Amino acid sequence: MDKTLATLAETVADIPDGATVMIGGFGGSGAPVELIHALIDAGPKDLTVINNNAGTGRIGIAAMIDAGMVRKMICSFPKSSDPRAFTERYLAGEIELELVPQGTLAERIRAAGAGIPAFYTPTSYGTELAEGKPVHEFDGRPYVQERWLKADYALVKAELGDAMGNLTYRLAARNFNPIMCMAATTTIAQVSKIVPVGGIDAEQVITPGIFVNRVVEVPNPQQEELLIRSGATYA
Amino acid sequence: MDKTLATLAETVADIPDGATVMIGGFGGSGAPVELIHALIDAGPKDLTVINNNAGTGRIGIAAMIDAGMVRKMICSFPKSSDPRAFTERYLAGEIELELVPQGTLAERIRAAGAGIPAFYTPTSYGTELAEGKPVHEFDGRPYVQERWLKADYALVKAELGDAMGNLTYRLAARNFNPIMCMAATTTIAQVSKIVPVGGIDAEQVITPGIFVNRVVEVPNPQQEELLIRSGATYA
Amino acid sequence: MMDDIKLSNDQIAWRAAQDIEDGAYVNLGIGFPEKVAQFTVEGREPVFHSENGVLGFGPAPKPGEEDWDLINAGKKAVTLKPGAAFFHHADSFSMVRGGHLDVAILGALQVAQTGDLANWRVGNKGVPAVGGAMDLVHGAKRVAVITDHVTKNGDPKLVETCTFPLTGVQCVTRVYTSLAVVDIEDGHFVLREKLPQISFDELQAVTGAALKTQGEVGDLVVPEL
Amino acid sequence: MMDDIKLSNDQIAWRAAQDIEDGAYVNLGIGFPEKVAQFTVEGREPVFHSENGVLGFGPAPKPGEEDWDLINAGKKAVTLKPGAAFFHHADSFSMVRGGHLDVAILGALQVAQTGDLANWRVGNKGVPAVGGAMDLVHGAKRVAVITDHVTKNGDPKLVETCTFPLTGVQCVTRVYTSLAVVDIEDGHFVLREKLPQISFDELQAVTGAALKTQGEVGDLVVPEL
Repeated sequence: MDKTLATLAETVADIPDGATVMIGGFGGSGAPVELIHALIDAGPKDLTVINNNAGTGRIGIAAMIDAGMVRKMICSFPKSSDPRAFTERYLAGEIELELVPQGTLAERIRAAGAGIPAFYTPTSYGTELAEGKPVHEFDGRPYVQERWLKADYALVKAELGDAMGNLTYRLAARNFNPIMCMAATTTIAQVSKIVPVGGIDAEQVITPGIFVNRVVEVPNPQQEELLIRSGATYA
Repeated sequence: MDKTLATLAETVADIPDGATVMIGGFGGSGAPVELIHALIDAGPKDLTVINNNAGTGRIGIAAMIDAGMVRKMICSFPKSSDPRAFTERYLAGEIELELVPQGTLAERIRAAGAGIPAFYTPTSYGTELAEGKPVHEFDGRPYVQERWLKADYALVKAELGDAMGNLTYRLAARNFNPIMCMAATTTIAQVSKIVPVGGIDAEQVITPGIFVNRVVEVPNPQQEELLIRSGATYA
Repeated sequence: MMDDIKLSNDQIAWRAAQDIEDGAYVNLGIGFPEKVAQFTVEGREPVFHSENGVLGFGPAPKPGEEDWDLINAGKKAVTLKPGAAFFHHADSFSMVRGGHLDVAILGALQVAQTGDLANWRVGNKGVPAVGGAMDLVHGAKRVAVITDHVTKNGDPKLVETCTFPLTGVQCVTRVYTSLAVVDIEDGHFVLREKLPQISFDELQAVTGAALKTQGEVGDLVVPEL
Repeated sequence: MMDDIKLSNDQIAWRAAQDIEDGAYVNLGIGFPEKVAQFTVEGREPVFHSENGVLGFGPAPKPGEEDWDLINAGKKAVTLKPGAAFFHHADSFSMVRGGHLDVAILGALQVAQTGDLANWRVGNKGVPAVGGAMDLVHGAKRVAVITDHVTKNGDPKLVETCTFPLTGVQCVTRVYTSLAVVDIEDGHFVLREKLPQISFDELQAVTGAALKTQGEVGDLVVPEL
């Protein structure tokens, strides 16, 4: 079994127009910048993108939006230090937004990976984000029914990876990455280093390879936060 | 913060009659034998015990049943190489059984820890174990609604622990232990070794201390499987 | 006559193993299905999943070298292959229920032409025990059954409707029996292979529901084992 | 007059910090609530949780020493304390939603006497963004708010019914304002402490719902900061 691919370009080449794409990371932590930029090069249109945020500056997801690739964002917090890309298109009615509370977003993604089509949560009960959703009372307390959230592809960033797709993450760069690996039909991981199979202790694997389809090595990956602070642009 | 206690006896001393107690482990792997035996010494009655199995031989959970402490078992597989303790009482109508499919048991426990009061699963749909449970169709497929499963106490076995309650597990001894830590009001962990706070790398913590209330060191813990094979009895 | 020609359990397991692709993620039920691992096709490396939180386990260790913290769902000691991973029970059944497994192979008391499976309980007596069976039947892209074609009494195990308590509804996609390989499609048994020594009619006679065919029926040819 | 005597944000944060027990698991909302960490009481060691999967983070690193893989929910660089742990987002919100946090401290646009909180959106214009606010309000054993007692225009922020879009219903248990400490019990504001310089009537006049009392009202005494 060898899930490694040699180039970023070939890992994303088959992502079609109209695909739903989960992108890991929280701010710059764990954001797969190189995979995103490879996807911009590939250029599919009409994408639905799932991420906690909606891009910052002129790189990463913001650059996807600038490139006109994104039809809809599903996220919890489409604001940032420089949210121009999303804000301008949103206010112009050119991009759709599904706003989801952060914990509900995480749980919907996890539910998709776990084969749970729906669950109940106290989150958002009584708010406008619960409008139209079924409500049910358990033990005298009202809860909102939420559905799983699946994707065609997930782009994630990890630290170590092996040919079987086992992954570890660096520090808080874990965030949405492990659950997105579970929730997509095809999961593509950029890793800082590919190690031989067996090079990650079985007790220390965070994402077991069963959740990962493609692995590409990106040594010394760029840190999105630093790119943004340097005013970098990807176009 | 120091969650460590010096003796097994004091970790379980407050478990009252009628308590619901989750006990980690799958077969002998990860079974907290010393904690169970300390609980037998403490002697609360009328307990509801949650475990994948229902005890084997004359030690551990089987010894709890022999001691007449268990009113009800919630488990997926109350059979084993030597299930006498449970079988005899069950057939005599002296112990109640709630039989739960293994994956549903795990997900109900996880849901309790995650604040999800109910969820839908394909598991058990159309079977006698789904009788009386709400059924709902999502995307054209029927699912069974299951409720969270909480406990007053969880007894778990871990490998390393620190004073903040952070835990790691040995090999497949992880099984139900991490999710039971999340689902109980009070979680008690026996660990093979207490390490200084910071002695477990933050990336390698499996159960964060927030889910653990008490830690007791049991160096060279007994392996339940070997006890059973030796014909040991705890009474 | 059929008792003389029918496949042994090893041979049924061998046949099932031929359909497991290289790199497939596979869960084998406790007991008879565990045999399938022994017949992994040369050059293929399936990855075996165990409900208790192990992916990538290998064969049993030598006697005396068991580590009882490293067991499979049948509570037998196993070894690890390179690239293995441990995880907790909720994550383990996420793999199952979430459809991440390629193949699950289970035993059966009865399989219905609808794909319904009964394999956990014979009646209402004794202590019921279900384990992970009800999860596994919904857990894999392919849910296959290996079984004798008939019971010890000669009653069909492939039936129109299960009479034993169900494990799952419309879940089985293929059945490997001691006489045949049968797919379940659109509520029907479709015969794919049969032992060359028996006729279609003979097979139909020991099958509790209609066997359909689509194109040619292959010969079920299995080595001596 | 109230503008002269009211507590500064630092002082409100200081007061809130006094109620955080040693060893408490605490989530501080982004922005103003983050200040509470600066006033941790000597000898107490709360453990700070961040939505993005960190338990046990410490103060910001020195400028130039930031590691941007190690940030908090506000996307600010942080450091780790001994005993910290990382986990993914679903586990992180299991801690929140599952009631494992002892205290969550949030900002507010309005708090109603019912415990309803509005803190995520002023109206229907612009880009809405909710983050983890709707999860946190259901996540902790104590959900506290820190806020100015009134808006910049002098309008009450403690009200009978929120007019801004709600973040959560019946979730807030205590409010630390620039003038008072108020508990929410059984659908009422219960005044616990007020600045000694203002009278009950003066405080009631700038509060949008009835202030009840139970026994003595304490003096809200806070150091110069």
